[in-house]
Amino acid sequence: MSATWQHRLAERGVDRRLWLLLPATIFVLLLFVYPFLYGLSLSFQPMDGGGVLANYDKFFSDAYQRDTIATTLKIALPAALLNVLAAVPIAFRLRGRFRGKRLLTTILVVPITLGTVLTAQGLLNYLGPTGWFNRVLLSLQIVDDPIRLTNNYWGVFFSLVITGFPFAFLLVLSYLSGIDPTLQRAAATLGASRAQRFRRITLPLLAPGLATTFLLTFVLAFSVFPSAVLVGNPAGSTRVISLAAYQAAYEQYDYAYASAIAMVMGAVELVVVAIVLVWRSRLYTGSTGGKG
Amino acid sequence: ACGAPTPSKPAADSGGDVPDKPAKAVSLNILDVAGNLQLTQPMIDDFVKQHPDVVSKVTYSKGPAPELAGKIKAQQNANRVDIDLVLTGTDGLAAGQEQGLWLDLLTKYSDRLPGMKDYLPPAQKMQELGGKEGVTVTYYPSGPLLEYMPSKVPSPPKTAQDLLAYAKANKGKVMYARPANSGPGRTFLMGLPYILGDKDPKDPVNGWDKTWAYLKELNQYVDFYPSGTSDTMKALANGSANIIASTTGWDINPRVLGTVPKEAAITPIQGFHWVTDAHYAVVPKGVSTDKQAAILQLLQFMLTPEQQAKAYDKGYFYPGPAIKGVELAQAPQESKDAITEYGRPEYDKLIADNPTEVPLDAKALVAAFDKWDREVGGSKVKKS
Amino acid sequence: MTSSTSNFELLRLDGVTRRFGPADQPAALSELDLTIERGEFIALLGPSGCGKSTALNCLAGLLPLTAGSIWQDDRRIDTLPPEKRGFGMVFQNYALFPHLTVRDNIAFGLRMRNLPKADVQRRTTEAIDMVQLADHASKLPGQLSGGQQQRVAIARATVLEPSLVLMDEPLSNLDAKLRLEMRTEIRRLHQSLGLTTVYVTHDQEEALSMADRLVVMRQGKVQQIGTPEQVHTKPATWHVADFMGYRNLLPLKASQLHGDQVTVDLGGTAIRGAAQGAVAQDDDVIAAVRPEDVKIADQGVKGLVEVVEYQGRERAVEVVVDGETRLHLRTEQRVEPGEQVALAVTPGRLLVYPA
Amino acid sequence: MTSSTSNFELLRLDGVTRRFGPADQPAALSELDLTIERGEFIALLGPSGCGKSTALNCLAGLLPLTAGSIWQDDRRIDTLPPEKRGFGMVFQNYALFPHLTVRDNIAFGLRMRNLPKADVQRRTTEAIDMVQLADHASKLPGQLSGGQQQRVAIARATVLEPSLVLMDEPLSNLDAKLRLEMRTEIRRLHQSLGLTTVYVTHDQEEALSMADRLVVMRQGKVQQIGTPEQVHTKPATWHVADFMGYRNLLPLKASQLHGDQVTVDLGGTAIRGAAQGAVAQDDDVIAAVRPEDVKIADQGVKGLVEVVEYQGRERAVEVVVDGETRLHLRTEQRVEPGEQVALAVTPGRLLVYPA
Amino acid sequence: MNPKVRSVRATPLGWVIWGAVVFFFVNLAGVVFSVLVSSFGTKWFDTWLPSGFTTHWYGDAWREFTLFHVIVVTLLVSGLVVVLSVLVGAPAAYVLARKNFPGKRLVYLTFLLPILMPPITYGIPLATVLYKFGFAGHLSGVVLANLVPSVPFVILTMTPFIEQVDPRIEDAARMLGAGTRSVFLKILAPLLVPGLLASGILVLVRTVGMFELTFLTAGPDSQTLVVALYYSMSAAGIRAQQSVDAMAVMYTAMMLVLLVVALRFVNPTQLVARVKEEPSE
Ligand SMILES: Nc1ncnc2c1ncn2[C@@H]1O[C@H](COP(=O)(O)OP(=O)(O)OP(=O)(O)O)[C@@H](O)[C@H]1O
Ligand SMILES: Nc1ncnc2c1ncn2[C@@H]1O[C@H](COP(=O)(O)OP(=O)(O)OP(=O)(O)O)[C@@H](O)[C@H]1O
Ligand SMILES: NCCCCNCCCN
Ligand SMILES: [Mg+2]
Ligand SMILES: [Mg+2]
Repeated sequence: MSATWQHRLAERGVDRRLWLLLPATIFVLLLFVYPFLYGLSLSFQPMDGGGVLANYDKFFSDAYQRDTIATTLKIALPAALLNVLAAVPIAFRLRGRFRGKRLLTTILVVPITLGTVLTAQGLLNYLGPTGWFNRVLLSLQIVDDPIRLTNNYWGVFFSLVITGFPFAFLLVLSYLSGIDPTLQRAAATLGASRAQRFRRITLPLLAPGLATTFLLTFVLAFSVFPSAVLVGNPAGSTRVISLAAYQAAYEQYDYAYASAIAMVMGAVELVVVAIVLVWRSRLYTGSTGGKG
Repeated sequence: ACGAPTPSKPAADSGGDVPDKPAKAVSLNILDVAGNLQLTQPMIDDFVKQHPDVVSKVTYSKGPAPELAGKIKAQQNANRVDIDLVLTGTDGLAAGQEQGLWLDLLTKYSDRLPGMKDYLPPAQKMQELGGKEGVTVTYYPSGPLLEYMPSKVPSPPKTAQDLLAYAKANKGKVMYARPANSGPGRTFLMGLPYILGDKDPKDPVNGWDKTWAYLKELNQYVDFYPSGTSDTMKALANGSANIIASTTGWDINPRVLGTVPKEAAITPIQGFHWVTDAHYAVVPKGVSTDKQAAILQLLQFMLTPEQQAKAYDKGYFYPGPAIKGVELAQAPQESKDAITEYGRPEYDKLIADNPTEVPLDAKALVAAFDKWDREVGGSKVKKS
Repeated sequence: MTSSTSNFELLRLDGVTRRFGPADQPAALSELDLTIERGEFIALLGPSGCGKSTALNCLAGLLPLTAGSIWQDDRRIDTLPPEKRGFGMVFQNYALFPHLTVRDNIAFGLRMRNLPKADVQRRTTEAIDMVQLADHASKLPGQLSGGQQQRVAIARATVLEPSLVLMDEPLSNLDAKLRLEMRTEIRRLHQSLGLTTVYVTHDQEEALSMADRLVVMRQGKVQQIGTPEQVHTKPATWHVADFMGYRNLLPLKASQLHGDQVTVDLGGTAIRGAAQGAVAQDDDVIAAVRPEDVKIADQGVKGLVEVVEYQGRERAVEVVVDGETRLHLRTEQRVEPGEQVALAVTPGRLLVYPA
Repeated sequence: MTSSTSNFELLRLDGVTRRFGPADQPAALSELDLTIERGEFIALLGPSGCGKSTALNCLAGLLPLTAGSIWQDDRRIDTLPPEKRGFGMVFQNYALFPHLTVRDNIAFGLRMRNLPKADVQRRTTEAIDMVQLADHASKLPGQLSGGQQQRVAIARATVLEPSLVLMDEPLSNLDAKLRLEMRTEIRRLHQSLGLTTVYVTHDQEEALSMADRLVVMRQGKVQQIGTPEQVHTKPATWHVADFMGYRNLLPLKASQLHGDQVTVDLGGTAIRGAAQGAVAQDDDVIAAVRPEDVKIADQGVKGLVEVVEYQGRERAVEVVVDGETRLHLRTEQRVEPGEQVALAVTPGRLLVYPA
Repeated sequence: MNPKVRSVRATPLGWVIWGAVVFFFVNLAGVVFSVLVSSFGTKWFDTWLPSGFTTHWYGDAWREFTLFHVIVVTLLVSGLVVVLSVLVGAPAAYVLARKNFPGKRLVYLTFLLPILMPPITYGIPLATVLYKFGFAGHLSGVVLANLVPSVPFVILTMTPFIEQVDPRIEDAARMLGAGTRSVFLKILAPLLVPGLLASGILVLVRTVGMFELTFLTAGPDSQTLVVALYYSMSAAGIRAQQSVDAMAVMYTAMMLVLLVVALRFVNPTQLVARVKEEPSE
């Protein structure tokens, strides 16, 4: 009878707690899925006529547009990786208790408040040819001519690191706090060195959090737009895919084409995300003892 | 007509006859996407003060131009237009026109705007670009001009070839911003066909052979193209650039503001035509007839000489007024002081002596940007 | 690396102290002096919260000392990090790695020592068999029962054959039969590998049967260190007696003394006991005797049976003497609550402590 | 809310089954049928991993059943969520709230019931005193010793006086003395509040002394349900006997039968035992006897002492008979390894099971 | 409580890491200060410092954009978005963390998409929907639009945090009579403080910085600071560099205040397991 059913379902995970999904699901369905499907269908209705896939065809057959994918990945992947990889050892060192920990943490998180514009302006001012950085190098006679660090790849990269690192750090630090330190101690008594403890115990337990952190920083970096324009070289080496979409939408007013580019963008991200999620799903996810 | 998200259907209540005067004082939401309020807000405030029976209150908001069309579109699709008047440059105007966002005010009601008869001739030409929807409120001849530091460039280039030679001799010291993001950048782009004597200055794809060849050559001596005019101004100021593209407004106003040293000088390029620019007022479809009535009154008010004199500002859109016979003397004191100090007497002569041309229409301009992006700006990728 | 640092002849704890709170509060572990010889099996014993786990953690290097020092022969080791000490530890709460299977948990330490794969495999399998978890070897800790988890913890620590093994209540979640088996197994490992073991337990019987020496603690302080027999038959204080199963602790008065024999009066009957410590006539004393040493007899101390609890073969009986003193005893006789009985104490089994 | 749903006369488990793996593997808990009367004290007993915790979790509503049903009088409750059943539970791993102090942990359930502040305060304090944690009331669980944590778990569950209390090895980390005290305390609560208790333990003595009925399990299946006396003296199978402390399980041959008396041959000596189940002449049987029921006598089965373990007053002795059969016994006599002894079995205490 | 409060350990790797951190921060300070100095400078050409100092860029921007109002709106919008996205997102994250159910992947993908897709794709139709139902043009519309990427963001960041909490603790609470609501409020919330804080702060940052969706759905009274900032930066026309700098500084200052307030209430490193913190490392 029905109770048996209930047990069957409960064993598969279907029980009343699923209702908790409802608000978020309704919300996303109402406010995202419809507009999104609209955008999707729009991408199949090319402004200048042509087949359903004309916009996609246009994008992929045009090297100038197609190359934006590689350009973007070349900026976003290293930046996201660096942010996460740098956040991990630093956060790891900030566990436990020591004097000034709170201050240090706060300082590390504060750059999150900078915002794209201040970062861009600051990079242009500071790293620009007559900025303090080059001035110092020049006066120390390390270089003879100012080095170009803005309006190129590096400008965008730095901007992504400045805005992305604190983000990654905050998440990683918090995820780290959920891992029971007793496990570290157990590993120590089994002869694991610091490095081994980190690699064998902390890292696997942190992996789900790292995956999420990487995804979010990657997505942020992948859709880099203002900084690509402001501190990059938007006509050239930092012509990222969101810029292509932006130009289609707001310079050529071809929303259909812009939608198509944005869909491509989402698809590329989805591929990266899928890879990361597959990796993640193969690792342990579950209680790490820290909060129980 | 495939805009986003759907071709707009005219909103319900804006189609009927517009009364002379609103039934009761209306409040207006004005959106500025061109930096035009810097020039016109004092005029509008004045109008509200003088005609409380027509406009009870004005709310200003500001935004970047590109996203404008989308916003209006969304409102119109939902039948809830809450922007009553948009102040825009040619870009926003054209985007809206293409999407059918704006009300055709002039076909029926041009008689309520007698001030439009007094437009300066080039302003009149700009008005024609505005079609039946946009009303020119401010005008300036713009450029192209070259701005340089006399201390660094004792003998500035006089011709396009001089400029090329200078750039070649001083790598990275000549700069203009990406045209799609920069007024002076696009003025420089649109001005070159006249200077170089191209076949069809209105056809960037097929008629600009000399221009593209010139730009590609110049490109060899350019390090990068900043994403905005401000960056070129900054480069000029701090010495990382010696010569940059400019316009009248971009020459005077930044020196007033202190972003560029006062000593900076300008030079025209031999044989140049002014590629003019203007700001327009447009009304989105869906605005009530009462509000339209008020807006018509407001616009007419703005086109009177006393009000137009305010457009001198601090050289922001130099000279600024769109109608004839508006003298600097009529402008507010601040304005006069700034222009006396930072203005350039030679402008009067340059304006009088050189022909004026309207800018490219939106479609051609987009094509020009695209070509520039691909062939000039984009070619940098392979080089470095 | 680890094995080299950890061979020793003597391990000496010198005034080892650990506080968690401010200095004016009692320390969790206070001035523990203890010398452990190589190959010894030491049990730490004492009531819950007395500092056993703290002592173990200090020894393992998991808790820094507040004061004192630890020496391995002539090397001071209390500043070494745990992984450099090369001791093995079974944690009270197991501390299993939640992301590793039973097998990988157990193999962890071996892998850390970079042993050849085949060795790791073999020794891990042996350890799994020892703790009878062959059927569960590829489960994650979260899929194990409590006792199974505990066994993984034991296997994980002992598979390394460390020269010193620290075990914190390693058998608390096992049933009697398995516990007996594991006891034997642990003793066997201890002896055959020549390990030194420090073993925390709350179970006197376990401690008595396994250890060479017992350390009885109370409120962070050592009460007595001695062989099982010493601690069992001659508890140093009535607290130790209490803890060692002298369930009858009777506040009485010493009436007569002969040498170290004291006579106390219980319910009108004089009983003889052995004085433990300085007892003078008419002193308040505490007389301690185990329930097993109180018998129902034909005559003796009179009392009223109040509670009878069945405990397998025997019955635990509570008898009230004099309307206030409660005596616990065990008997195989059938008695009923409300019955009147006479009690006798096995001679020589009553210990008398100064109060 | 809760109290209304949870008063009952009978609680009936009907074929309660829980699997963790695929259907072809043995279930963690298999077809448990059990009827619990209001006010009863039931102990679940069995080796590690036999399904005790699983049974408790099913009863509590924390694990959905794979099959079967649970009835409270005539109401089916196995689909009710745990918080609606109104049962109390002491978890094997304590599951204390790490962010709440001892006091707040204990007060949690009372607060959930929206009792007046003063009541919460009073009852919490009482419970803290009961588990002797007054000194630690404002510590966080992470600052407690293992045994202290366990006591918090007990107090937290019992302070609510729920009509059914489920306890999963609640005393496993306590020392003998405290364990005895807590036992008494739990029984007292059980009786004075008229609770119904289901108690999981690995400790036979605990089960025997506390429970009204025992449920002995093995590999997910019930082996025997009965009163302590029944289970203790008449284990239903040799597995139960094994588990109940019949440490000597001797694979022998039945030589003679008289009614339910069987004679078996041990080391050349014929011994009588009581047949448990169908035993025929010449059958392979398993003879079970406790170490306590094997005595060193003047004559009887001859054997060689092999191991002697000191266990307080008594010694646990292992004797080898016939060069292969091992007999465990307990004695107060001093014997030494290598000594030759004769053994006798207390009459009536040898049970003979079909093999 | 721990008598031996250690200091940051200095292993060779540690030195490298801290060295890199210090280098990063020195340069970051350069970046920030160059903007700060510029925003107070009258003119700043090819020199170490501006030729004079003034505060008028701030005053001008303050008046021109009626920044007081704009900041109030910004605070209101971001506060509401943070609270609502946590309220809606955390329960969903809970389900995703704790349960396996048919269709979980699809649900997960649905929550992932709003983060992956640039607002260009859905911004305009979303704004249309919000205008249709009368939300857009008001604060409520801005809040709703910003919730679209924020709710999934909370879900994604919170899921691993919830996975870390031992489910038996929840079981214990349920056995003590706590319903789902109490389990959330009394048990999970306190244990998830670091997670809630982290995702709350990040949602805040993203919301305050979200230009497109805000611009598309805001009315004249519901513009946020970032709209003014982007306008000042990229509107056609001339604006002094310093005035953009001043706006950027104000933007950052506001965020900083929000961050400091947030951190005052909750310490990000405050661990529930704090008493278990490694004493010796
Ligand atoms: N989540 C799970 N997944 C797979 N197997 C499980 C899971 N939980 C328990 N088991 C298995 O089910 C069996 C019964 O476990 P249970 O926890 O009920 O044992 P128990 O009788 O309480 O043992 P103990 O006395 O050791 O606590 C064990 O073999 C265990 O490994
Ligand atoms: N981190 C801590 N902060 C404060 N007090 C603590 C901390 N850890 C332990 N204590 C206290 O120190 C005392 C000794 O604890 P310890 O864990 O050594 O006891 P134990 O002898 O192992 O007890 P059990 O048999 O119950 O496990 C206890 O009273 C405990 O409350
Ligand atoms: N995330 C993208 C922000 C877009 C900002 N647009 C500014 C308009 C530039 N004209
Ligand atoms: Mg302990
Ligand atoms: Mg269990």
